[in-house]
Amino acid sequence: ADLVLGSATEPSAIDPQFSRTGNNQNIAMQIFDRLVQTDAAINVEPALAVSWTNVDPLTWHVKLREGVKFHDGNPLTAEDVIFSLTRAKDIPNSPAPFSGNVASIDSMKALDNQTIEFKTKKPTPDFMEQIGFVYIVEKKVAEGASIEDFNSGKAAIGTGAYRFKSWTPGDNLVLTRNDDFWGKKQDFDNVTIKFISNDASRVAALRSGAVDLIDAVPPGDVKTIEGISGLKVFSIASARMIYLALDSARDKSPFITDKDGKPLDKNPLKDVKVRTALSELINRQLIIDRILDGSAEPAGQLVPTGVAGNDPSIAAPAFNADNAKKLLAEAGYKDGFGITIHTSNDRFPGDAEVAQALGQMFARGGLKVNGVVAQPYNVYTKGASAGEFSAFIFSLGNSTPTSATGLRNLLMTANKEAGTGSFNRVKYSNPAFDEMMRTATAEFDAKKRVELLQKATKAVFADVPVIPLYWQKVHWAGKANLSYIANMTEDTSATLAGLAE
Amino acid sequence: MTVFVIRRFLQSIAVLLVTAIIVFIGIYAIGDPIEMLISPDASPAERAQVITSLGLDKPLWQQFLTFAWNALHGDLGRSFVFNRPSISLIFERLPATLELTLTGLVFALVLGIPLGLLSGLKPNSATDEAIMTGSIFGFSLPSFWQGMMLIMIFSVWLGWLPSTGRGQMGEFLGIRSSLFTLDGLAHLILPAINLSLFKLSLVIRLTRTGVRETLPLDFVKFARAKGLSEKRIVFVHVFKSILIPLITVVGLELGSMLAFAVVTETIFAWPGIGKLLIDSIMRLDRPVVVAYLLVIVSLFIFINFVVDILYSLVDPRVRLGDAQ
Amino acid sequence: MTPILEVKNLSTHFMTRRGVLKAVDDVSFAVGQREIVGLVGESGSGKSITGFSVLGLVDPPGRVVSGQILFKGEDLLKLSPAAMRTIRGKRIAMIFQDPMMTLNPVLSVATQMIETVQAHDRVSRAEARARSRDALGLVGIPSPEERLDAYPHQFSGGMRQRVAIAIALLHRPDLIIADEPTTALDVTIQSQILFEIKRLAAEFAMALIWISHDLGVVAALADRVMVMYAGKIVEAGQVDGVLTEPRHPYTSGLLSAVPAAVPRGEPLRPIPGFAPSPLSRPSGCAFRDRCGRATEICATEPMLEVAAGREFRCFHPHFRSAA
Amino acid sequence: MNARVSSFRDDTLFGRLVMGIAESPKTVIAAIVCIILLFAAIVGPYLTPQDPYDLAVLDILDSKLPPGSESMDGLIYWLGTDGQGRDMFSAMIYGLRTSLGVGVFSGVVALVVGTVLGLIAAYFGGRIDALIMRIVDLMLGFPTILVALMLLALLGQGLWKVIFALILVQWATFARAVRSAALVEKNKDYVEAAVTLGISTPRILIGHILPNCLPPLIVIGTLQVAHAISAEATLSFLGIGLPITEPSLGLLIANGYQLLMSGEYWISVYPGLLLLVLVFSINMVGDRLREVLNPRLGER
Amino acid sequence: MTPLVEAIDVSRRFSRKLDYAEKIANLFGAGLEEKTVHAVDEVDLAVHPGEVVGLVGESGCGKSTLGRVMAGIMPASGGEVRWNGKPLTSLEGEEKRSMRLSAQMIFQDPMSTLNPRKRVIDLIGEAPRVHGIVKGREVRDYVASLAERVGLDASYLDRYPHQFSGGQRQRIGIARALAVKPKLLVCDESVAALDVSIQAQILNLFMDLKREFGLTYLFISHDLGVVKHICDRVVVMYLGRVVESATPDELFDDPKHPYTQALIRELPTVADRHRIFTPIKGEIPSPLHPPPGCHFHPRCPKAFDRCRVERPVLKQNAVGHVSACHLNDPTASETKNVTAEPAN
Ligand SMILES: Nc1ncnc2c1ncn2[C@@H]1O[C@H](COP(=O)(O)OP(=O)(O)OP(=O)(O)O)[C@@H](O)[C@H]1O
Ligand SMILES: Nc1ncnc2c1ncn2[C@@H]1O[C@H](COP(=O)(O)OP(=O)(O)OP(=O)(O)O)[C@@H](O)[C@H]1O
Ligand SMILES: [Mg+2]
Ligand SMILES: [Mg+2]
Repeated sequence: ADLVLGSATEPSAIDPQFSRTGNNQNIAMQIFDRLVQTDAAINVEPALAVSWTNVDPLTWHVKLREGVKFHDGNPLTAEDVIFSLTRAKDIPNSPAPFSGNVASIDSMKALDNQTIEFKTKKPTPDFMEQIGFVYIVEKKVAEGASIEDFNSGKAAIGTGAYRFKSWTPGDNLVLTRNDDFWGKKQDFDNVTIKFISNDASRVAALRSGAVDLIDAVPPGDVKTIEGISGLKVFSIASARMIYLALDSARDKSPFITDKDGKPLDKNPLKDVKVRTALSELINRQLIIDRILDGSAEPAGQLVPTGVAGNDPSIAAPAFNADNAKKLLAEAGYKDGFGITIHTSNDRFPGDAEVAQALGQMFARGGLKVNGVVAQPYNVYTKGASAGEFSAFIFSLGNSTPTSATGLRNLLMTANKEAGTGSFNRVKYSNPAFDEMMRTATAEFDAKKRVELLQKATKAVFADVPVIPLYWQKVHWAGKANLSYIANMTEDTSATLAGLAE
Repeated sequence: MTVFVIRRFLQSIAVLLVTAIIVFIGIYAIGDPIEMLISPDASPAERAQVITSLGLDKPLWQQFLTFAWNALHGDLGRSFVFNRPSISLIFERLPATLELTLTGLVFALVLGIPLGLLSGLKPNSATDEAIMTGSIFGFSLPSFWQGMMLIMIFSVWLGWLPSTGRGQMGEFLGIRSSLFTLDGLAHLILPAINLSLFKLSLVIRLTRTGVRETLPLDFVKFARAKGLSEKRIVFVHVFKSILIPLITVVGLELGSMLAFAVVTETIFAWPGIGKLLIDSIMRLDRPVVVAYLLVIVSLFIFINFVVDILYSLVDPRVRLGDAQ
Repeated sequence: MTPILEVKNLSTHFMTRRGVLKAVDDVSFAVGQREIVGLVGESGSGKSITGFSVLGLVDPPGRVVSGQILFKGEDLLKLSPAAMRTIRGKRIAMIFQDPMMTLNPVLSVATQMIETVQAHDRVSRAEARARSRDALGLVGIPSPEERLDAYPHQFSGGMRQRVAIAIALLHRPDLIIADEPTTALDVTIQSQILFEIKRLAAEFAMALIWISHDLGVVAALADRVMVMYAGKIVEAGQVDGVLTEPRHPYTSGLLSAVPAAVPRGEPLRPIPGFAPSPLSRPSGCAFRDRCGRATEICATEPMLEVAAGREFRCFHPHFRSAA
Repeated sequence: MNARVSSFRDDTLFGRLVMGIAESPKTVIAAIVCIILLFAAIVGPYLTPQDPYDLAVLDILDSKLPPGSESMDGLIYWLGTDGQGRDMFSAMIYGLRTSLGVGVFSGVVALVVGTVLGLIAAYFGGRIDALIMRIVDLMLGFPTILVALMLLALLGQGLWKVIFALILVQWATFARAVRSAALVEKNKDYVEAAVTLGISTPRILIGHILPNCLPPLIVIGTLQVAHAISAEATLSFLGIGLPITEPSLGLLIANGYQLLMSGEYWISVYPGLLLLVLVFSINMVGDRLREVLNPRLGER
Repeated sequence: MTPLVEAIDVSRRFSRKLDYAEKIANLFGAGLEEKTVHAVDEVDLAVHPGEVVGLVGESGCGKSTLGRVMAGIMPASGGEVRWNGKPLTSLEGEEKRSMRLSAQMIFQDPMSTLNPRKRVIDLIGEAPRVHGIVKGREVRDYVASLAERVGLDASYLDRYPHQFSGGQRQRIGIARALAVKPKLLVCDESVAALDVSIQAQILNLFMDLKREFGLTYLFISHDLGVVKHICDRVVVMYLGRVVESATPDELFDDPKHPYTQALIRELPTVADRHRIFTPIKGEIPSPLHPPPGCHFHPRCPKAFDRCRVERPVLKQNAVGHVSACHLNDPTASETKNVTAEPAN
């Protein structure tokens, strides 16, 4: 059988190490493999590596899978892996390099054809989660190959479930089944991935039968598609948290005014009571039902249930207008204050609508909403990063097996040298939390690490560093005779599709 | 001649220079490419690495000078996103857009001129009313809406025509194009219609107006007095007189169709430069945007150059160098 | 002699917003074979419109409202458009008054001539071109072969006029309606054209309606002359008669207005007063306000009097004794 | 004599226009529709049951209600509500205001600017022509989206910025169209006659040449108004147009069009119809004006 | 006395420059060349205040062009035009504007010089209004009175040009020129399209204006009868050059140049009925390739060898009578009988 897949995104290159962004990885994961991979709930599974052991805090032994062959028939060797991991950090002009993934490697040595010994610069408990996600290319082929060689297919030789056949940028990518694949045999002989970025067009393409399966189904269309016989929707709540960031660190905030719209020289958002109040003014379920057509789960922390680091004891804050008003009054803002909500409008489904709904809810809660400003992401991020906004909506997708990376990037104090807080746009700083995170990430024992992360999560969200809104649900839709593994990492890949029994 | 070409050429260089400067400043003003490129969980170190490797750490003027110097040597830079020469990205996709645009334009002309003539020759008749009313639909609704309707009607409900992508390509005289296969043509129809509806209305209306304005002129009467057939009067005497506005508009519209095929290409997932452009703008892929604009502006300059030549061919009174 | 063109009671009116403008009002005349008829008269009296009416080329809002136009016995007003087309340019040709506006500015002279040839005769382009060139030569355009490819605006007014004449001559029609064709020409060229026209008219048995203000030209060229005033023909007859012994006071007024009628430098003697506005013409003789001989009776419509080859509409005509 | 003169006093240009429109019944209807819509746009805020721009009066509980539904507080939504619970009728009247403002204003300003520059380019030729036309080349090459985005980034969001962006991208079209027509006209003898009479160049350009360039200009102009309205819609659709809390007709259409297929037709269809009617009547009137302005055609 | 306007050695060439397309064609060897028409070729002509100078000549010989150049509408390509003794090119500002208004032209082709989208009231009234000759409210009366003078009914003022007959249009042109109260009127075939009565009326008007306001005329016409009647001096042009100039009496009684002689011979009059025309034989030369020597020689019955090579200069034959013909050159007169070709 053949599969025609309509995808919202398209890759910028076939070289799997060129860019770490999702659109490239979606393609790479079908042609290439990594040492480890994740399942639908982002749990680590062995892939090209079958086992790994931590000999001492600085030494790791990784055992490769036997009998794995590249598409050109050559067997996978330790040399290929070492080459790939070396290559990962010096891809010229890579916009999103894998260099962070291999940054902790001090040295690599092939113990035999199937075993590699790694030395790290410092103890790295999540070492496998770092190097494990780098795609492995064949040394003989990739050495000296240019990006064009990959794009044309000459160097696009991997160990993955599908072989690369052709790529017409902007139009489609064609794959054929790799019959020598080490893993589960794929159901499809040929796979064509059509790039259809417009949501409505993608849905129309499915409905007209031009494609068999589509990704990123707009929430508003889910019901309609479900109602069409012969079509089916595959959904999952992803690990992407949508949140409202609050400018809580500065003494004055640009878009905070008094009731009359005059700038306020105090910043109410510094007060945790105010932040809690804002959070409680939001009726998350209502937003989910009305704006997102049910396509989300209310969130009260970074990662959803099922992802390591989630603390089941933290519930999504309940809508409680009375308490919120009380809190506001306690903080000295009985009559509220003026606020402007900023948002992107092309980043994730419903971003602008959600912002408006938040505006409505704040207004009902007694705040003066001076405006809801929606901008395209490219303009928006600049303002957001530059601290030009007071309250703004962002999302953070967690694609790693634990919440550690997300917490580190989003909530730890911004510090270039330490590499923490790289997306901490509001410059939130909580030394106690930082310390808890440091201990957690240094912990080798997996179970303990998760517990420490939960503790840190609990501590930090009590301070409302950002207001978590919901975890977005993602949907795929396809013909009824297909199956698809909906996954939290939002991957679209033919390897996840199959013929339904 | 040489003087003229040199003059135009120098002017064009100036225009292109200004274009490049505007884009540089514009993109700089819009946002930071790094934010758009970097993966969501990148570390500060990775970030710094990317900034240096793309040369974004240098001051803007320095980036511009580097660009200008390379441009002089025929290198318009490499795409941030694709890491490929931006010019080759553009030329790779230009054929698809050209194919779409030219088909749309031909469609607009082949249908628009006869309809315009028909309605201009029989003003206020039922035919005229029908054509004029119909043509209003061509431009009163935004084209993304029209495009969606076309897809809904012809692909989803009727199932007659494919709605996405470019279809199979055939080769003819060494040119690869989807015009040469049935499947390719089928894929082309809807987007071409979508793209041409506005121009179609414009052509109809301009033609009609031209006819209405020209018919009462004395030379038409004289042509009648010579016993010319109505056909010749309409197709030679009247038609040639209305060519100037038509040529202008066709020139303008050819360019703007090329430049603004964005919406159509997005909706119909047509792998052309419009789509590339909007993606590049949205991702702030400056080298591609600059190269694209340089190409399109050059194209406009060229089209306008051709249009100027056509003026003097069509109307001998234009550009008559009368003083010595 | 059977007339080649016979116009009976022709009226052409313009339905303007401000009322009906009777540009041609109950006009009857006939043109015999090979006959050259001069048509003179007040500017704005309807001479051109009469010509257009014959060819069925009156622009809206104008319309031939009544009458008959018999060309070789056939009523042109009843012909189908297709049949009319075979007559226009081929059997009846017209030379328009305003030479700049009659040639299409965006087509070369060659195109405009060749198409005229080919509209009626199945001939090759080369032959059509040769004929066009000969016609241009006939009207005295220097180096016709070269000038053929020029565009109208590259010609002087007189040359354009000659091109228009050449186009009319292309098919050697039975009748040419020439609307002031030589006004823009100098006398030497005019002579040449008049000479050629006269020769061609004789040679190809063409009849001619020659609309002109130049009484001298009409006198020299025409066999018969008709005088129009305010939409009506007020006098008609042999040239010798009308121009020597005018019956109608308007005709005599015209004759005494020519510069030659007074000594050099003296004030000329125009007819006093104005022609009435064609929208609000008084009933009766339209000339009566300007006429020294007018009496009460002129308020009624004067009948056409026909006597000895002369026709006129006047209650008080000049006679030899009276002049 | 004077009596006769004064009896034609009604025959002014304005009189002609009014008469010309009055003579064609369908144009009368179109003109009336135009006026009604204009009126609705102007007094909109007093007509609507709801202020659709005020977030405090909206309620998402009322979102996507079909036409005729009753709101929580008893108001009937005759045309339904949009995704934010806005009364569609109110939103459309407000949106009409914005769309008309954007379309007509940007169209008219672009027309004026483009016309003046086009005339100047054609009339003076040479360097001035080259300069203006090269700027035109440049402007034509710049995609609306990029211009709008740059302005958004430089000036921030808002109605005037969108209008400004649309003016920037539209004037070049007019300039080029006018220039082409004026190139033909300027060689005509009446221009020479006017020069002889010592009439100043601006007067010749505006008073003599321009009227003869009008026919294609009116066609392009009326179309361009429609185009500006949809361009604004497209910009809003792409997220670089007007503030989302103050939707224009185009934005309403854009917001609703994805929902068309899921049966929530009213969010897109009603504003679409209104836009259609608006553009339709503007064009009817424009077409008629052009005919009336031509002395050879108007006299009927 | 300084002439009101004076042309000194004025030339006007029209070169049809090749356009791009033709130039590109030439790159492929099309061999198109630039064509130059010498519409006016080294002409000297002075017009004194209050004088009526008639300009006659063959069609296409450059009369309109000379008229335009002298009225300051068209720049000369060679030589100099002086207005009240001052070179036109040296005039600036207010002086230039007032000169511009003082020299008016009535164009040959009435329809094309009337803006088709303006009504008569505006066509005539615009210039006086913008120049402050009349005030806004009085324009209509002013225009009406002008219209009346040229014999147009005041009820026509709100009409558009295409609604007029040829003669009526011509009168609009006349009224328009008169409206700015000029000093010099260049009348290009201004009365040709008029019936004789109106023509008489207009000519009377011209003469009245001359008498009342000292108006000066350059009167271009084919109608020798009219020229003879109103002009103080007649200038005959042939193919861009002046070939003869004299008072009407002199000229009509004793034309010196063979072309003038032909003109006068061919002049039709009412008295001459059914005449046989005897056109001048010979090829009419093209202004693109003017013949060498005397331009008239190919058509001249009396041409001889010298005429084919040497350009005759204007020589005085009598007081105020000049002509450019080798026959009138005393040195050549002996040879003339010898070499004169048999008249054909
Ligand atoms: N299109 C028109 N609309 C209204 N009236 C018109 C139109 N064309 C001509 N007329 C009027 O019809 C009358 C006759 O015009 P016509 O052109 O026949 O005059 P004419 O005798 O040829 O005059 P001339 O010798 O000046 O050319 C004039 O009063 C003129 O104003
Ligand atoms: N704009 C122009 N471009 C090229 N040639 C021109 C132009 N205007 C006039 N000519 C040429 O210049 C010559 C003189 O033209 P002009 O109009 O002055 O003649 P004219 O004496 O007025 O003739 P007519 O009596 O026929 O009006 C002609 O050969 C004409 O072809
Ligand atoms: Mg006439
Ligand atoms: Mg002339």
